[in-house]
Amino acid sequence: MDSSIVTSLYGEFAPLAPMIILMIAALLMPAVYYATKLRDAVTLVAVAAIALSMFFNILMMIDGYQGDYVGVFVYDAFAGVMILLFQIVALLTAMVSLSSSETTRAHYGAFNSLLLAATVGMMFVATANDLITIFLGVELVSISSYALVAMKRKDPRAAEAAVKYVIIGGLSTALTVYGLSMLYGVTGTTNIPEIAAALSTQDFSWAFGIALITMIAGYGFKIAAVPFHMWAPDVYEGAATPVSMFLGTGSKKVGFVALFKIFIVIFVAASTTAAFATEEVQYIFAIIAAITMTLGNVVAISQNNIKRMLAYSSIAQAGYILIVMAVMSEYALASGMFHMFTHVFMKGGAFLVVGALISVGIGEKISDYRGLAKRAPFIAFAMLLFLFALAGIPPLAGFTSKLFLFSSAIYDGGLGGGVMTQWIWLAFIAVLNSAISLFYYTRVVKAMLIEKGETTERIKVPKTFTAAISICVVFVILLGIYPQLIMDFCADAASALFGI
Amino acid sequence: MIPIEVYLVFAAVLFAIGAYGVMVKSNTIVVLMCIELMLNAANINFIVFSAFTTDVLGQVFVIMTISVAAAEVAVGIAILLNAYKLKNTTEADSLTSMRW
Amino acid sequence: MFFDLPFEIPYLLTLLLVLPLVGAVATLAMGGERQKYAKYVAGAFSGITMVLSIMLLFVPDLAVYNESYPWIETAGIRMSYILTVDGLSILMVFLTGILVFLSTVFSAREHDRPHYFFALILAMEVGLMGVYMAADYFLFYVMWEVTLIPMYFMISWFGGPRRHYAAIKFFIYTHVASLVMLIGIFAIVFGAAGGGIADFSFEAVLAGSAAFSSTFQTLVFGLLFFGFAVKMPIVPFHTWLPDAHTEAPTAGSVLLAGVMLKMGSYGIIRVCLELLPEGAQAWQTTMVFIGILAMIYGAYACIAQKDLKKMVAFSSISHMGMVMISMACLSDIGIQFAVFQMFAHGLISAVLFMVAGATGHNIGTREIPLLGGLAGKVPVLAAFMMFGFLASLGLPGLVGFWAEFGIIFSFYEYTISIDMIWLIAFCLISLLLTAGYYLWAMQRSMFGRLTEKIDLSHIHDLSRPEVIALGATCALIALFGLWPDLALGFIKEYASSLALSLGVV
Amino acid sequence: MFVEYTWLVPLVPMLCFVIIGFFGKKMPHGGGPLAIFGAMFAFLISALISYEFFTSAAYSSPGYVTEQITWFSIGSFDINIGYYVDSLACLMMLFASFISTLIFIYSIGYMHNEGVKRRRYFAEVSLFLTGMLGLAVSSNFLEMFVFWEAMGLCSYLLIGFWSFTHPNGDDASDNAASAAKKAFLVTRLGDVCLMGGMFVLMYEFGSLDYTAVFDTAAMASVDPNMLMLGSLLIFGGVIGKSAQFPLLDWLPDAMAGPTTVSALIHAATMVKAGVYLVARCFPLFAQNPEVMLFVGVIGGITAFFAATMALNNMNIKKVLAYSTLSQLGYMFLALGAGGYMMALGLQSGDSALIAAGAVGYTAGCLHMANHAFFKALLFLGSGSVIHATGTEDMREMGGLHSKMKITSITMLIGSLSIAGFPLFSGFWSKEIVLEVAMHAGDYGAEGYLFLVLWILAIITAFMTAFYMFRMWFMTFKGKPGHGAEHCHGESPKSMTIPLIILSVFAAALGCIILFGFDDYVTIGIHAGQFQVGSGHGHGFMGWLEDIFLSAYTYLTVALVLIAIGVAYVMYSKMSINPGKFNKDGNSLLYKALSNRWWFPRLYDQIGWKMGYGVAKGVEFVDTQVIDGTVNALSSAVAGSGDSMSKVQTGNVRDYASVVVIGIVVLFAVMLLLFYFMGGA
Repeated sequence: MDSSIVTSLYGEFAPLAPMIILMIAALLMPAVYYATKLRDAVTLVAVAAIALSMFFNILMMIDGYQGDYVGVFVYDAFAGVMILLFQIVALLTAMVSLSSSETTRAHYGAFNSLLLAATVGMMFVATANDLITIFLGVELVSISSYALVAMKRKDPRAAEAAVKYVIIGGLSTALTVYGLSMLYGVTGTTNIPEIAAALSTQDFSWAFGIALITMIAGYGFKIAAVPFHMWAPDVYEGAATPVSMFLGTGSKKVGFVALFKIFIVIFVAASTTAAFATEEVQYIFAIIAAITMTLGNVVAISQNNIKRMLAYSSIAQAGYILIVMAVMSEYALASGMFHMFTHVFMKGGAFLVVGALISVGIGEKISDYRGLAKRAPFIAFAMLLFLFALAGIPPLAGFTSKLFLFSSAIYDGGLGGGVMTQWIWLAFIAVLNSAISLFYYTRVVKAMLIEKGETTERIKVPKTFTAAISICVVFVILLGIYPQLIMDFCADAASALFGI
Repeated sequence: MIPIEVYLVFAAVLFAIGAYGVMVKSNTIVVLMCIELMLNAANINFIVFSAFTTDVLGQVFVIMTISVAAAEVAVGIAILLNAYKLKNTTEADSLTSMRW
Repeated sequence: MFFDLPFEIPYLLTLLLVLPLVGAVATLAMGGERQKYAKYVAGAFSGITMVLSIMLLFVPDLAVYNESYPWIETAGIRMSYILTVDGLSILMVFLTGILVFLSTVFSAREHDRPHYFFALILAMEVGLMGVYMAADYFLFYVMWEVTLIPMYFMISWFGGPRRHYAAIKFFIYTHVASLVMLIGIFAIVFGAAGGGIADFSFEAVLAGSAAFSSTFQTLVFGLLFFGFAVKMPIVPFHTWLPDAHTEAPTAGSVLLAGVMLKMGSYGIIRVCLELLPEGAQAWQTTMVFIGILAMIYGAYACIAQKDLKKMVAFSSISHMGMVMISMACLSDIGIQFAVFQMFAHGLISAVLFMVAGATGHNIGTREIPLLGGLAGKVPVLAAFMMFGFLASLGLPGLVGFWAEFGIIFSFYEYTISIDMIWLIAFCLISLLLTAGYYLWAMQRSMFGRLTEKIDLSHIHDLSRPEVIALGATCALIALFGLWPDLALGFIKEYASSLALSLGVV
Repeated sequence: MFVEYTWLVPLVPMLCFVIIGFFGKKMPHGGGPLAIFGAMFAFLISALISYEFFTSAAYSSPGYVTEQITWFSIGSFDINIGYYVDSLACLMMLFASFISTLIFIYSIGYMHNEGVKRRRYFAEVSLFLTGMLGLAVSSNFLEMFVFWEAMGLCSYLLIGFWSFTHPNGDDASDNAASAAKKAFLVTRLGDVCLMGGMFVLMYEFGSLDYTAVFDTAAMASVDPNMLMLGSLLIFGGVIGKSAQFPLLDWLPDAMAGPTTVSALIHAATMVKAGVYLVARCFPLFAQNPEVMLFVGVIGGITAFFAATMALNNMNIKKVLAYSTLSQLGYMFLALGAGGYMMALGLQSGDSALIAAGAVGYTAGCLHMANHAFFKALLFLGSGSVIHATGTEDMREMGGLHSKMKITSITMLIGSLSIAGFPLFSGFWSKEIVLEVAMHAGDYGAEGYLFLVLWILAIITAFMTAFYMFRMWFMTFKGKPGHGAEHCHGESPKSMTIPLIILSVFAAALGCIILFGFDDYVTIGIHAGQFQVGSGHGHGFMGWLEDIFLSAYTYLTVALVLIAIGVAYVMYSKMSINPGKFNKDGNSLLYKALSNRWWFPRLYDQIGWKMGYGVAKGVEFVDTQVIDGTVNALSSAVAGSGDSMSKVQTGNVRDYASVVVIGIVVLFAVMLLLFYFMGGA
C-alpha cells in the first residue's frame, strides 16, 4: 500500500486528505448523537475517523508524498509529522472524553464536533503555506477550544476559565492580525516563500519590527510563552481534564508550528542571502525561552493543584522547545519536533492520569494523591513514568528528547560547525531548569508512592482511560529507548522545512 | 493624495485604544468590543496596504478577519452568558476564583 | 591472573546487566503471600551475577567480551550499545557484584515490603554495572541516571525519620551535577565529531579528542569535573552525602558508599583524564587543593559527628579526597592507586556501613553519646567494628593501607616535582586524624562505662546473615591486604598507558 | 639449613594467633599452651638460626643473610617481602621470643580468672610477638612497618584489654579505653613520621630494601638534606614507639592493661622496636652528626625527665613504667653518642673514632638486652605482688617480704640490676653507656652537649637507684598496708618459675660483654660497606680495665650506693620522713612531678583544641555555611516560586496588561539588541 490510494481517492485534494475526513466527521458528529443518543457511537465514529485520517497520513508520510493545493496548502514531510502529532492528540482526547466525568453529556455531539474541528484547524496550520491559511487554521483551533473549555458540566471554574481564555485569545488574535498586516505591508504578499524572498532584499524596518513582536506575542499566547502565558494555568485548571490535555499537548503545538512556518522559513531564507541579520531575533527568542522555562518551573514548585502544576510545567516545556527558535538549526528543529512528540505522551499521559482520577472521584490536589500506589498501582506507576519522563530521567522519552533538544544548543547536527558556543548558556539554563523541575515532580511521586493514604480501597479507572494511558506508557518507554521511530521523520521534516 | 503614514498612524492609534480598553475595562462585554477595535485596526492596515500596492490579497485577508471576528464574538458572548448563568457576573474583577 | 578461565561465556557483559534486571522484575513479582521468598530470588540473581563478575577476573583476554551493537542513529547522531571491561573497570564490576550480593545477604532479615527492597537493590546493580561497563557516552549517562532512582526510593521507602528531605536532596543535588556533566559530554562528543556525525562511543570520541584545543579542554574539564566531583563527593559539594547516608537503610548505604561514590572518581579518570590531558594539567592544582581540603575537612568533620553512620559518611568524604589527590598527581602510580583506593574503600566502607547499620537496629540507636561499654554485650559487632575502623584508618596488612601508602607516595613525587614537599604533611595529618576519630568513636561507643541511657534489654548481637556478610567482606579486605597484587595487577597496565597519554610518567 | 626458614619465626606465632582467635574458646586455658608453644618454637628456631648464622661464612662477609621475593610494585618501585638476618636480628629474635615464652607461661597463672577473655588475650599476645619477631627479621622498611604497626595495634588491644567490663568497675574501663586510645594515637603520630621517612627513602633510593638503602655508595649519592630529613622522620617514628621525649606520655597511662602486657610491651616488644630501628638505621643516621646528636639529646632528656617523674609516684607499675622510659633514654643516648662519633669519624676518615662509635652501638644493644630481662622480671614481680594484694598502690603494700619470699628476692635482684649495682647486669651496660656519652663530649663542635647529657645521666643513675629501692622497700619492707593484709602468700608456680629464670639472667647477663658480645653486636666498615658484627671487641681484660680503672665508674657506684642508702632510711627504717623535703607534698616541684611536669594536661589541651575544637568549627561551617547555602538555594528557588505565583492575580485585566507590557518590553529589548549588536 502506498499513497497512490490517497491520490486516486482524492485527486487534487490529496494534500488535504487527512483534513477532509475529519472535517466531514466533525460535521457529522451532532447528527450521529441526535440520531443514536449514544455517546459510545459518537466516540466510535470520531475515533474511527481519526484512525482513518491517521492511516492516510501515515501512508503519505512513509511514502514521502509531497503535493500542494493551489499553493496555499502544502503537504510535505513537515506537515505529515505535525499532522500525525495532532491526530494522536485528538485520538487520545476523543477516547477519554467518553468516560470522563467532566465532559459535557448534553452536547456530546457538539463537543466531539468541536474537537475534530479544532484538530482540522491544527492540521491546516501544519500544511499552510500562506499567512491566510495559518491565520485561519489558528483561529479555527482557538474558537473551537474556547467553546471546548466552556463545555464542562456545571462548573463555574470552567466558565471563568473560558472567559479568560476568550479575552486573552481575542487579544492575541488582534495582535497577530496586526502583525500579519504589517508583514503584508512590508512584503506585499501573504505567501510565505514569497515573503522570505521579499525580505531577503530588504533592510530591517520599523514596520517589520512591529510585525515581528506582535506575531511573537500572538503565537506566544498559543504556546504559553512568558509573558503571554498567564491564561494557561487558569484555563488548564478550569477546563475539563481531557480538554486541558488537548490544549496542553495539541493547541500549544499549533503555536509552534506557526512560529516554525513563519519565522524559520523567513529567517533561513534571509540568512542565506545575508542582507538581513537574524541574530538579534534569535536572541529575543533565546531570552523568552530562558525566562519561560525558568518561570514555569519555579512557579510550578509552589502549586498544590496538580492540573495547575502541570500547566506551569507545560509552560516550562514550551520554554525548552523555544530553544529551537533561538538556535534555528535543522537539527534543533528536528529535536524540537521530537520533543513535541514526546511531550504529547508525557504531558498527555499525566493529564490523562489526572482526568482518570477525577473521574473516579479523587481530587486535584497533590495531597489527594497520597497512597495512590496502593489504590491504583498501574495508574501510579504510569504517573511515575510520565513525571520522570517530564523531568528527563533516562531511559524515558523525555530524557532522550531533552538530550536532543538541549544538545541542539551546542551541536549543529553534523553540518560541519562542530561545537557551537553561542547558545551554551541557554543549554545551561535548560539543564538547571530540568533539575528544578524534579522538585515538584517528586512532590507528586512522594505523595503517590511514598506517603500513606487514608484508605487503601482499590480504584477502578474507566477502560478508555486505561487504554489511553497504556498507549502513552508504551510510547514514553519506546521513544526513550528507540527514538528514531519518530526522530527520523522529524529529521526529514526539518530538512523539508529548511529546504523551502 | 493622503500619505500612507496617516492611515497607519490612525490604525495604530485605534489599536492602542483597543489595547488600553482591554487593559482597563472590567466589563467583559466592553473588553470584547475593544478587541474588535484592535482587529479593525489591523483590517485598516490590510486595506491600506492592499490599496497602496494594488494587491488583492490584503482585501481577502480582511474578509477572513471579519468573519473570524464574528465567530469569535459569537462564541465569546455565548461564553459570557454561560459565565453569567453560573457565576452571576461577567465583571473581570469578580472572575478571579482561580489564581496563584 | 594465575588461573585462566578455560571456557568462554557468551554475552557475559550483557548477562551482568540483564541478570539483575530480570532479577529485579522477578523479585518485584514476589509480593503479597510470596513475600518471604523475595530474598531468595534476589539472592539467587545477585549471587549468579556475583559469580559471573568473579569469573570475569579470570578471563585471559577481556577484549574478547567486548560487545557492540548499533542503537540510535538519527539526525546526525549515533549512539551504540557498547559494553567493555578493561583494567579500570574490572575491579569496579567485581566490587559491584560482590557488594550487591553481600548487602542482599546482610539485609536478609528485612521484613518491611522485602520484594520492593530487594528489587531496588537489584535495580541499582543494573545501573552500577552499566556505568562501569558502558563504552558509549549515551549508555554511560543513561546508566548513571538509572542508579539514582532506586536509591531515591530506597531512601524514601526504607529510610530514617528525615528520609524525605534526604532523598530529595540526594536526588536533586546529584541530578543537577549529572546534568552539568551532560553538557560536558555534549561538548566532548560534538567537539570530537568535528562537524561529522556525532558518535557517542568512547572510541570515536577518543579518536576525535586529538583536535581539542587547550582552552576547550580546560573549560570542558571543569564541567565534567563538577559533575563527577559531586558524586564523589568533594568538599564543598558533599552535603547531600551525610544526609543520604544517615537516612538510607544499611544496604543502601553500603551500595552508595561502596560503589556509587566510585562512579564519580571512575568518571574523572575515564572521561576527564583520558580525553582531556591538557585540561587535567590546567586543573591539577585545583584538584590537589580540593583533594587536600576534602581529606582534612572530612576528617575533622568526623570528629564532631554524633551519629555513627554520619561519621562514617564523612570518613568516606575524607577517603575520596585521597582518591582525588591521587588522580591529581596524573602519574601512573597516582592513577593506579586511585583505582586501588576506590576498590579498597569500596570494601572497607561496606564493612563500616554494615557495622553502623547493625548498631542502629541491633542496639537501637547510632548516637555515639548514648552508647558506651557495649563490647561486652555485643562482642561480635564490636569485633567487626574494630576491624572495620582499623582497616579504614590504614592498618598495614589490610587493603586500605596499601592504597594510602601508594597514594601518598605518588603525592610525594608530585610535591617533589613542584618543590613543595611540605604539602605531604597534610596527608600525614589526615592519617593521624583518621586514627583519632575512629578510636575515639570506638572508645565512646563500645568501650568504657556501660551506658545507662538506652534500654539494654533489647540489645542483641549480629544475626547469622549479618555475620556472613561482614565476615566475607572482612576476609576480602584481609586477602587483598596481604596480597595487594591480586588487585593491583589489573590496574597496572591501564594506569601506565593513561599516564603516558597524560604526558607525565 | 635453618636460616632459609627464618620466615617461620614470625609465622608460627601468627598461626597461633589465627588458631586461637578462631578456636580458642574450646582450648584449655583459652589457648594459652598453644601461644606458649608458638613462642617457644620461635625461640628454638631462632636459636638454631643464630647458631647457624654465627658459624656460617656469611657472618664474616657480608655480615647478613637475606632473601626476598617481590610482593607487589608501586609504579617502578618493587616492594619486596623477605627476611634479613644479621647479628642484630638474631639478638632481637632471641631475647624477644625467650622473654615472651616466659611471660606467656606466667600469664597462664596470672590470667587464670579471666575466663573466656583469655582467648582474646592469648590471641593478641601471639600477634604481638609476631609483630616483634617479624620486625626483627624483615628485609625492608615497608615490611618492617607492617609489623611495626601490628605491634601498635596489639598494644592498643591489650592496653585496652579491660576497656569494657573491667573487674574493677566502670571507671577502670573508662581509664583503660582512654589509655589504649592514647597509646595508639601517640605512637601513630610517630608512625606517620616514619611513613614520611619511608617516602623520602623510597624516592631517593628507589627501594626500601635494607641492602639498597644502607649501601655506602647509594647513601653518598643522595642529597644530604633529604637524607637528613628522612633520618629525622624515621627517628620521629622511634620517638613515638619508644615513648621518648616529647611523646613519652602514653607509656605510663598504658599501665591500665594487665601487668603481663606491660611486661611484654616494656621488655620484649613494642618499645624495644624503636631501639632496634635506630640500631638498624645506624648507617643511615651516621651520615649526619646532627641526626645522631639529636638522637642522643632526646635520649638524655628522656632519661632524666622520666627518672624525675618516678621519684614520687605511688603506683608500683607506673614507677616501673618511668624507669623503662629512663632506661630507653640511656639506650638512645648510647646510640646517639656512638653514632655521633662514628659520623664524625666517617667525615674525617678517622678509623679510631669509628671504632669508638661502634662501642656506643654495642652499649645501646647490650643495655636493650639487659633491660629486657630485668624489666620483664620487675614487671612480672610487680604482677605477682598485684595479684596477691589486689592493689597497685605501694602505700597499701609493705612488709610483703615475709609473705612472698621468691617474689621479693627476685625483685631485689631486678632492682639491683637496673640500679647498676656492681657486677649485676645493668651495671656493665650502664657504665659503658656513660663512658660512651662522656667520650663523645670530646669531639666536634656540639660535643659539649654530650658532657651535659653525661651529667644528666649520672644524676639519672642516682635517681634510678633511689626510686627503685624506694619501690622495693615500700613494697616488701616497712609496715604492712591495707592491701598487704589480704595477701595469702606466694603466687603459683607458673608465675614464680619465670621469675626465677629471669632473675638469673637479670643478675648475670651483663657479663657477656666480657665474653665477646662486642665482637658480635657491633658495627663497622668492612670493604667499604657497613657491617653489623664481625668486630674485634675489647676482650675480657680490655673491658675490666676500661671499667674498673676509670674514676667515673666509682663515682657512679658511690652515687648508686648513696641512693640505696637514702631509700633505706626513708622507706625501710623510716628514720627520715620524706615529707620534710617536699612540704608534705605541697612543694611546687612535688606537684610538678606528680603531674608529670604537666605534660598530660598540655597534651590534652593541645589535642582537644586541635582536634575537637577545630572539628566543632568545621561542623559549624558544614551545617551552617555549606549545607546552609544548599538549603538556602533550594528554599530561595521555592520561595521565588511562591512570590512569582502571586503575579497570577486571577484577574484577566492584569493578564492583558502583562501581555501588552510584555510586548512593549520585548520591543525595547529588540531595539536594544539591534543597537548593541549593530544589526541591519
